Amino acid sequence: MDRKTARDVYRVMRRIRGFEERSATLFGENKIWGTIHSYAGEEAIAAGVCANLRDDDWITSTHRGHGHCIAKGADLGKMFAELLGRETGYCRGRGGSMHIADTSKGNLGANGIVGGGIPIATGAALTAKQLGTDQVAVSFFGDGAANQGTFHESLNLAAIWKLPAVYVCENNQYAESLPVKRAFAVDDIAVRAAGYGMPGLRIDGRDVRAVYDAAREAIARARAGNGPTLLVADSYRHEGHYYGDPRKYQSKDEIEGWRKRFDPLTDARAWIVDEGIASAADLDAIDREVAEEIDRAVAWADAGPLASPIALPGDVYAGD
Amino acid sequence: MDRKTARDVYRVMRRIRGFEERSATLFGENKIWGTIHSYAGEEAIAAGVCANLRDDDWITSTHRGHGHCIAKGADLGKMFAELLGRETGYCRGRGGSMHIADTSKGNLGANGIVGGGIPIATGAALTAKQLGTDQVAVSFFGDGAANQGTFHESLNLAAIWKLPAVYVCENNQYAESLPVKRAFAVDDIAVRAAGYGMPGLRIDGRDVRAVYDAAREAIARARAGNGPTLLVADSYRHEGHYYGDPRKYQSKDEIEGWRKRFDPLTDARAWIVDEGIASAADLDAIDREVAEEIDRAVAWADAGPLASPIALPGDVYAGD
Amino acid sequence: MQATEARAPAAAREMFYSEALGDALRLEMARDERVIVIGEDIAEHGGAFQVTAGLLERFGPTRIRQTPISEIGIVGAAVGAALTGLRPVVELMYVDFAGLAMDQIVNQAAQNRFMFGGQARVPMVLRTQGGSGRGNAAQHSKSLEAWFAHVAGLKVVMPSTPGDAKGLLTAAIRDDNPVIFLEHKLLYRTKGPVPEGEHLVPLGKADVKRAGRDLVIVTWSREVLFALEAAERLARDEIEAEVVDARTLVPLDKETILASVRKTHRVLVLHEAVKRGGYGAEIAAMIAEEAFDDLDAPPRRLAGLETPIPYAQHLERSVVPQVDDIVRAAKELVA
Amino acid sequence: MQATEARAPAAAREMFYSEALGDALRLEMARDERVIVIGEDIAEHGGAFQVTAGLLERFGPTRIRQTPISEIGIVGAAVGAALTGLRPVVELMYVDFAGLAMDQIVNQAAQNRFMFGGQARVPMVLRTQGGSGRGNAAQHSKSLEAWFAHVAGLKVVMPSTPGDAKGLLTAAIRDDNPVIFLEHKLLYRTKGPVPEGEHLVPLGKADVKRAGRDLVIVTWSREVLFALEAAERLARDEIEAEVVDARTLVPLDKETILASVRKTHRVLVLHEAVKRGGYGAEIAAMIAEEAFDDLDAPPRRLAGLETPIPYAQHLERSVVPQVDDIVRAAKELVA
Ligand SMILES: Cc1ncc(C[n+]2csc(CCOP(=O)(O)OP(=O)(O)O)c2C)c(N)n1
Ligand SMILES: Cc1ncc(C[n+]2csc(CCOP(=O)(O)OP(=O)(O)O)c2C)c(N)n1
Ligand SMILES: [Mg+2]
Ligand SMILES: [Mg+2]
Repeated sequence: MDRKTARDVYRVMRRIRGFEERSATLFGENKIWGTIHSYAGEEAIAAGVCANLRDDDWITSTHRGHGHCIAKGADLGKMFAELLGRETGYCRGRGGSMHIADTSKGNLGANGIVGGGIPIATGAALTAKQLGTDQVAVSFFGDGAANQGTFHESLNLAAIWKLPAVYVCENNQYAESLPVKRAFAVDDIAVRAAGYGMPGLRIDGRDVRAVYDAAREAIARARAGNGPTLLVADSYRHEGHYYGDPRKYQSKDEIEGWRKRFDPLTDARAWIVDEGIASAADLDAIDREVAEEIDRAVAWADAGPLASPIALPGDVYAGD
Repeated sequence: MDRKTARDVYRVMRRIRGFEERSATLFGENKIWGTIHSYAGEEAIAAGVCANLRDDDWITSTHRGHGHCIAKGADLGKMFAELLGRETGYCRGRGGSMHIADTSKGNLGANGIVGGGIPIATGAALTAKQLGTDQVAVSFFGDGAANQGTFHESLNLAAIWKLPAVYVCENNQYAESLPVKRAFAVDDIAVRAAGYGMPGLRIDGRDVRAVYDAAREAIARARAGNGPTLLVADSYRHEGHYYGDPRKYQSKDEIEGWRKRFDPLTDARAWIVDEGIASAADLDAIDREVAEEIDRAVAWADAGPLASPIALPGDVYAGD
Repeated sequence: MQATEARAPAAAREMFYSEALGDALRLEMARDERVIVIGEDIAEHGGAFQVTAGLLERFGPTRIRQTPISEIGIVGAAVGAALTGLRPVVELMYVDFAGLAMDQIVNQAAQNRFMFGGQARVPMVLRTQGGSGRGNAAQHSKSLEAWFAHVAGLKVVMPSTPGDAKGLLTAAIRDDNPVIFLEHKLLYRTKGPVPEGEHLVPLGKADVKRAGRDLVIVTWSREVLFALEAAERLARDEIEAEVVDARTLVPLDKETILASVRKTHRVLVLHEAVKRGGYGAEIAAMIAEEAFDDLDAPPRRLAGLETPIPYAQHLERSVVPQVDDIVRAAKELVA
Repeated sequence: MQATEARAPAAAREMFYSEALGDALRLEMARDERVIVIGEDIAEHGGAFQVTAGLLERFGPTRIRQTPISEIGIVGAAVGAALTGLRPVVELMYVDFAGLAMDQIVNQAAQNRFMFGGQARVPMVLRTQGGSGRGNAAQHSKSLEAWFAHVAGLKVVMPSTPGDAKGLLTAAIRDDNPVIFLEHKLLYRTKGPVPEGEHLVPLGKADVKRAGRDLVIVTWSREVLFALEAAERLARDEIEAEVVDARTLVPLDKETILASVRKTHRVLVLHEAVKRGGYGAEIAAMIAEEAFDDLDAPPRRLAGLETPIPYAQHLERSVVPQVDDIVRAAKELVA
């Protein structure tokens, strides 16, 4: 990873963390409706993967989608506006957190169905192959999603068709309250790749460099027409499954221990400073800029008009 | 395999072959309605596996289900009666070929949904485990079914719960017109077992001894509480996908070559005679007995009354 | 099934709808070891809506069997378990996820008995919840009873009160058929009297939740509460609405519904699900067919707009019938 | 969409329904390279019902993309492809398998546009076939239009003639929404005139297939043929039945249906699907609601019995409406 990229991914990770922290606050203030799922702790995955993508590459995301959206270049104001139910939000208040999409940046949407985005990314990769472009499609999904039928069927299709797809499994140790240890009889989810005849790689999802390098190779491979790859990134979510999760299934010790041990931002700060890519003060400056950006974004979002009434059939059907 | 078992499995295979041949004739005479799928060529798999099962063990079967049904001990008369739409058929004419079940022998039914039986066998295995019996559930399914989501989800559940289940994939080289080579990017479907943390074994589905031995071990393992196994039996279907299939996707040479090369009955005859387990004349006698049994079964079926009218709600709902 | 209708027995206790359901599960599990619960997040977490809270401690992890996210695998395993001697209760977290498991529900569970010529029973309950009102948006807010009700071989239950929830769930667990048991996410935290101990409400019996002479509102699930509220408001204008809670959509209690129609001569069929092809159409068509001459006005439907459920709170409310909408429709109907 | 209704153009050719569908696919694939066909058995074999016969040779294996058996994977891939610039036509071999893919159809394809606030289009067609009559039994004979018609975001088409099949499939492929295109297994080998070259029948237009004054039979798919046959028999008894082929269930052409009801004052809604919760309920309820005073008799439904489809031929016929049943119901209705 070059120096500029290092600073860029740090900024992306900070934007994600900041977005999640502010969302938590807004949620606590009852300004956000519904349910939101924090990506805090997993920033290195989205940031490291998307740093290798172009605007015209596609991603599909999950219920825990804010991080992917930001890493793919979304505007924070439009994201907050969506959470606040504004007409100026990405989905005009119709979608909310679990459906934020930004097709202008190739983000085909967060998805409330666990595993629901995997076939969709596969289809996007099919488009690229069919039309002979060199676009790539990346599907982000959780460890839980890796036990869905859609995972199996999609990886097989991508493998036999040699599609330009990369499957990124974010193993954050839990699917809601179910620990991975109880959901799998294998230690390494990446071994499943062999069943489809594609490369599978387990990576450290805390280390954005490791993610970046693995993703770079997988994306290059896809772009060159050499088929799909499965990446499995070990990770940990700092928060509960959703804001408000009582986390009865975790001990305080576990939570605190992991949180400290497993913070991609702390980790990135350390090596960026260590390797002289930027000073602590430089990074602090980034942090401040991001904090200001978030303030501005929230203010902009808050000033937007409420989502307009549903218009039928136009809101539902195209061209009608 | 002991000598008695050898003769028994030979008889079972002959019964299956005879049943399929007679079904073809009846179908050609327009006596059988709907669609039937011949198991000819794959007899060694059902016979070899079911020789290790007790009447109170369960199986789930497929659209190509006659062989499993017979190997699990079904009465040929009731099977023919079902194909002929008689009240005396296993399903009282309501199910037909694709739904023949014989719960008295643990056969939970043929299944018209590719992959549909896999979770059901998994559930049967769960019953055994839950009630603390030592019953085992075996799911038969095709290579095509191994690309269904149900395969993936079920194998994972069985593995994490250590269920007494055995998954038997019959790789007969095709899913309808699609050759396995185009459906998988791996040569050996059994490698998928590793992704679930269960043993996976590829076996020669022509050789009933190989099937028997592998199944014996897998079933014993399941019965002992040591969890599930995936067996993948290489095989070939002698007939088209269904009676009447124009087989445009296969060359004459391929069909004739495989058929000769791959006949579990010829194969079994050879080693049974070679090893002095039975003489050719003994086997001829079995063949004759089976032929007579089939004649009797068809005659009995044909004499049965037509299926009685649908009674509602009683035919659909229990206890109503 | 021996079911005894116990409307207001001696000992009743105020409970949340979620607790009443948990109570039914607890009692049935204690009564019959073949009853097990299978689903996501049902163990330590107690279920997404806390219905199974406490059951893990009581019955242990094999009978409260928490699963990975594998909807078709889980439902299919329940079918197999039901075929072989268990009486599984599956918790599907949101009815919206039924699309993943529909094959096992319809092609297997609903049809096995019929296809096997009567050789099998599939005594299982699929508990799930639907409906809007929590900002969960289009993939977590649907009302899909119409899908299930159209499938021969399924029974379909939608309780509106804690008491009914307990009684109907008990009856569903004891039924030898696959029962789709549809809860509503906004009912879990409603309270009501619930008979203690064994309590059965038989499947296939509607309940007149309020008597009235001017029109009948036929409805179910959360809209029952809205209808009762609307009826109070209408009463102030001297319009007396009868409210029939269908409770069980399959089998449907036509008699109770038709009796109310014959009494009031005007009917409003009300539900949250999308109107187009909703189960209200079945009820309205049935009434039009069987009580045409008793009707003084066209049978009217009030139901969800033809749109996925939007996220924002004000939008969400705008697409499914609210109390105001019911009052307005009722007034038009009796005008 | 610019659609021109071409009822009887100069150049028409007798074709099978299956060929007419193939013709539409061939023309649309030649016209627009973004149109691809995805499905099982569609290549060398030409599709389970021979609709895609010859297309592999013409367009090659990437545009006639034969898949493994992975229904949700395939349908989901089509959704992703549609979102990103292709116009996929999926062939789902039997509508009964929709239960495997329903999540992608409903939670993704139907809702994406809405959920994304209009950012996306999902121009895809899901072609499949249903219905009984070939002894394929309960897992290969269902009629499931009611499921799809209930889903906001889908369009639903069910052609009964070769000409309509071609014209409606062309319109469906050019539509920017997910269209569920439901064929009938016993229509593939029926013949009729089909306009050559480009032929569009707009979605949302019913077709009066026979004029009559005494009652109107509203129906679709294979039952249109039965209704026409019944009408001929009724005519011998001087009962003139109008037959309206709904053709598109969503959007529904209410105007044409209501016009026929206002003219004949009696209506029989007819379909093969299970009556309970069938789409006939929607149409009957709509008529009861909007044309109550025009009706001289209750709106009547004739539809499939509440049972899975049995295997044996005599049983199979006994559970879905046959010509005799229609004649009988019509006579009762006008009596
Ligand atoms: C099909 C489906 N099943 C269940 C759920 C409920 N649910 C939402 S998130 C979640 C856990 C997902 O786990 P994982 O895939 O590991 O993602 P994570 O939340 O850990 O990021 C579950 C079960 C859902 N949304 N969709
Ligand atoms: C879910 C589903 N998809 C498609 C079909 C149509 N179909 C019937 S058999 C078959 C091929 C099955 O292949 P395989 O599993 O290898 O079994 P085989 O026929 O070779 O024994 C297909 C596609 C079906 N019955 N069910
Ligand atoms: Mg996770
Ligand atoms: Mg095969």
